[in-house]
Amino acid sequence: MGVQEQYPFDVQAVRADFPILDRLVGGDPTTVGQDDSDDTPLVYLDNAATTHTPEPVVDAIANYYRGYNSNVHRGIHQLSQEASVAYERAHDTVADFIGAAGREEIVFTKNTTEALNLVAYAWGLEELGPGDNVVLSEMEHHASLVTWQQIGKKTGADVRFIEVTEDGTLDMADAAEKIDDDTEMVSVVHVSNTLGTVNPIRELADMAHDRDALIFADAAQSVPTRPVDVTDLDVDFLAFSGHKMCGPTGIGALYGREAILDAMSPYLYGGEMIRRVTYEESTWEDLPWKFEAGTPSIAQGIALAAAIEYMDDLGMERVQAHEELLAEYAYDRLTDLGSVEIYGPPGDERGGLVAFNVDGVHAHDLSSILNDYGVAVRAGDHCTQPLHGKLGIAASARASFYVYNTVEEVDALVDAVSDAYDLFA
Amino acid sequence: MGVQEQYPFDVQAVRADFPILDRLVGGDPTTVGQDDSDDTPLVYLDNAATTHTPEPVVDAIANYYRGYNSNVHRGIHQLSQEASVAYERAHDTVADFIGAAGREEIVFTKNTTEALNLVAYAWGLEELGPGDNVVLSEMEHHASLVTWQQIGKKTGADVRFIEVTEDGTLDMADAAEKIDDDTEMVSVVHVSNTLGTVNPIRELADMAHDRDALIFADAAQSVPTRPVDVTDLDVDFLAFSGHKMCGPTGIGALYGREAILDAMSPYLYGGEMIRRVTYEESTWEDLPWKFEAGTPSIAQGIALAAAIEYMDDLGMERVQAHEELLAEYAYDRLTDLGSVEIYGPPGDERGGLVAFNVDGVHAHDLSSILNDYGVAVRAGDHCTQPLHGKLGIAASARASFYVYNTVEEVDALVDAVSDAYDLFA
Amino acid sequence: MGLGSDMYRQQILDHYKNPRNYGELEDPDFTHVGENPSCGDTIRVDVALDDGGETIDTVRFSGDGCAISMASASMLSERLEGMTIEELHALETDDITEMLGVEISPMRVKCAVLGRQVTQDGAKIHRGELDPDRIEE
Amino acid sequence: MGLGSDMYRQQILDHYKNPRNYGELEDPDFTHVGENPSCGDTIRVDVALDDGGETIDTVRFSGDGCAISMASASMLSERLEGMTIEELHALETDDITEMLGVEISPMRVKCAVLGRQVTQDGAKIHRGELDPDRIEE
Ligand SMILES: Cc1ncc(COP(=O)(O)O)c(C=O)c1O
Ligand SMILES: Cc1ncc(COP(=O)(O)O)c(C=O)c1O
Repeated sequence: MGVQEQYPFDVQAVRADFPILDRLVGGDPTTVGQDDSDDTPLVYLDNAATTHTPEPVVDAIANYYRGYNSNVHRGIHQLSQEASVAYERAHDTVADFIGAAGREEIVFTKNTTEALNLVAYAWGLEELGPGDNVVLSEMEHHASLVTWQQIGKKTGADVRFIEVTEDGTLDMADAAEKIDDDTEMVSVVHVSNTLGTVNPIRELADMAHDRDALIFADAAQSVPTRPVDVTDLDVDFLAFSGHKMCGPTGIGALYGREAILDAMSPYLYGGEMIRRVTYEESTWEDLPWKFEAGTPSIAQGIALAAAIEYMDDLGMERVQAHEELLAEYAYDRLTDLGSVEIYGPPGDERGGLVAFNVDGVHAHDLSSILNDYGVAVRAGDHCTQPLHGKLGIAASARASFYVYNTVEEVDALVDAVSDAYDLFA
Repeated sequence: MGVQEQYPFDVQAVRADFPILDRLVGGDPTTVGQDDSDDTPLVYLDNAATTHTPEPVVDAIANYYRGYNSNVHRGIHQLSQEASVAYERAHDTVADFIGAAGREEIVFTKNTTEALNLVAYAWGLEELGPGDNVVLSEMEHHASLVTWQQIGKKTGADVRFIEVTEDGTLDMADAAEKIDDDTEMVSVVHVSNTLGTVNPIRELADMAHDRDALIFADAAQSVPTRPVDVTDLDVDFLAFSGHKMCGPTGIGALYGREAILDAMSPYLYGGEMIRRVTYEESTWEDLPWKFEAGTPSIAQGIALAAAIEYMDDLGMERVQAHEELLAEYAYDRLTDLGSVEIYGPPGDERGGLVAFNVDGVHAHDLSSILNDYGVAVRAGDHCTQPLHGKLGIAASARASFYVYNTVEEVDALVDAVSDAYDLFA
Repeated sequence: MGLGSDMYRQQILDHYKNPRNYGELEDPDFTHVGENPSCGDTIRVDVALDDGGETIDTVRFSGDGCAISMASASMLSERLEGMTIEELHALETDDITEMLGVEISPMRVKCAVLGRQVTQDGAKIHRGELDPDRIEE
Repeated sequence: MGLGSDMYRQQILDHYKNPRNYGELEDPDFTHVGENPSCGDTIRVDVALDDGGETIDTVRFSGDGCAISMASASMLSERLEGMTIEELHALETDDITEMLGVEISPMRVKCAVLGRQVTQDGAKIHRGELDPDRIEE
């Protein structure tokens, strides 16, 4: 039986929702958008960086601007009412999707990075001090690693890193040691964007809570690719970005346990987040608006809800199955080439991405050559420079999959990798 | 000669670019988007809150998602190159539009509010302390008022307010007193979103610089409505929002003088803003990327550039003339009713908005009744609660104009106001 | 035409222009003030109890606000007299809009229920069931 | 097919696989190391001068990086010998891409010019015209 026959949904039908997948590339890279010099079909395998946007989501954006664009919250006129209803409901959609209690627990941010910074500033600067520690993992993305590192420097708190083992998983014995009575926060990536490792967040949450610490799950790579439930994971904070899950750029979400968000001081100040202001003093709005200062990303919030509906229709279990199918297939085929080193756990224990290097070919050269075959992969440090340092490499190439990718596209990747190897051999 | 004949451009042609202007309202306000129960033509006069989005801007967004959606900066593949070129060029477009030296001086933010907070956090927390003061005006929007007030509380710096005179302008004698040798920052709104006052930013900049203080112009209401040049104004920082000038929600820009931005520490931490990261230490990217952590609002940045091109085609002098024409006409007609109190300077000395109250009619009731006539105005405190307190009112109604508004729409407003007065008399 | 005109039917305007039970009580059993910050509406309610504190005897309200909040408080004040505290607490948003006899647009519901909220909060504080510092407005 | 295949023409691959002037000098007049953080490419250049310090006598380079940066450094090292310092500073990005004989895609330009940048910076530091702490990479 071909691998294709195991697809958990109709991948060709999904592809039809994404006009960008029909693009040709290969021509002048300084012309924005397809032009006459483009002649090679696109094989887009850079989904861990950003995913494409299906027509229903593009439509949600256009419908907003063409139909009921307005500022929210305070307006009595009808357009403002409609925009408010849609924008506020988008918070409910996110809450439902990840198993939060309600919109009070969902703060819209620019992206995962801002969500991490929000907690680091609003909670970290207040709560951390010398003697305290924050526990991360060695596979953190810069979004969490640099943020907590710098908040550590500002507050005097120690920042520690749970070690990554040879096989690319977290050393849980080391976790049990690093998380101690002085730990205030454990901030760990759910699915690594470099190794593809799926970390045991619930186990880490239990460890953190046993020590009265909080836990923040960086779910930038997990919420888009599998069912995620904040209650099951028992996390205090969790964050993800819309642009990695069929949504628009410029929107992300922070989940926070209501009691914790409630006790936190605001982060950004301005309109919409206040209750009463005098020249001397201010008081704050209810959750989640207390954390959403200024005119919010209204169209993007509404489009994020549309993206979630799109994903929900596919079904997150099926999305996960599809991711795993392609990851395992790619892992096996790349391994068979003999000339490829893959980082992280085996093919059947990882998220839908594969980071690797080819003998004798620098990752940047590889990516340039693959681009010539229409194959878009990311090459670089994937915002995990320290992890790359630990692996003893400066860069790697990464192929990452999403709901519209096919087995044939993985084949195209593997053929191109093989040709690149030959070119340099 | 009818006022219409003085239009500086073809307003009907402009209107054709905005399909939302053809909407009917008046039906069920909990249905999002037009439905069968909507039967009244929309008269949208809430432009100081947010403006509508012309087709070329909606198209710029859709073209991005359908044609070259990709993460920026680090990608070698073609889509990433195209997205990077477009996103980076958008910074140049903004720089050109406001007379900045180049993209190094333009940081994209979520909105004006975030731009103010960025400077308050990254500059204010470092530079301010007891004995220092920050000088605002009594007509500041909460975005600047609450932000500096809270940074003042965190740092011990004094926050002072230049008084607003009876006629709604700044008391410049008071400014000369409040700005003193201990002043580190003067942060003043360029065009007041409540009074319509156009403040003498250049004069304030000279006062600030004479005392070695910096000046931040809140240009949320000025950049959308008139020519603004940071070199002429001689400001150190300036901020505005895309959604108030035909652009999308979720994007704003901070201008900062290069030498000052360069000396500032970063604000948000994460990917794209770093150069080198180890587990212990990080160094930062060049300007402006140092201040743009995480995946940026790519589609929104590109669409902001499209909005600027749209405005530039109309010509900002002409946009200003159109604003002034409608403001003066509305001021005169509302004054003629006899039952209306308008706040701020006379009709021929203000930006394109009029905030007012009608004898015997609460602003919220007025807005509800106007909505019934299809007329969308804002009612409330317009994020200037302290100024409303000074004016001795809890709320006001505000009609604000943009490039697609007409004299007939002002007439519709005035007729509805007159009916509302009669209803309550 | 939408909700707006409906919202200002004769009865509402009448109660707004001629509020019933407007004023203060000399010796109330409880007094409470609340506001709706998004409107700037403020309402004070004075209540005198009867029947060992179980029934509402007299109500006076005062304050400043939009027609919806003022008319609603005025109409409510007439209903409240003779009601038990239990019945007061059972009053839901739907009961208020039914009392007003008009559809209330979503952004104005907070105005419509302000009088009820202030009275309920006042009663709870009087009985020690609510900490005045913990009121969500 | 686009730039990629072009970019790896025989000459580039040859210089990458068999870099000329690869190594270090025992007693260079100046040595400088630079990197392209977005790639992780690092290049060290050792230069011996002649003619009272005005002309480049010998060049060696070493380091680690992609084919574009390594081949470019290798080809440049051959060109540099005999050049004056003034000529070195006159080298522009276009001169480098012309030397490479292939079109360089925009995201790879930084790789292509790394060797030139390191040599120019090294020469400026040697003459006291550049503060090593103020280098923009
Ligand atoms: C004068 C002024 N400053 C700041 C802002 C805040 O803008 P935003 O909500 O886009 O951050 C506004 C608009 O609400 C404004 O009118
Ligand atoms: C694991 C992980 N965390 C955080 C981020 C940052 O996401 P964003 O750039 O959307 O803020 C990413 C993606 O780049 C990621 O893969």
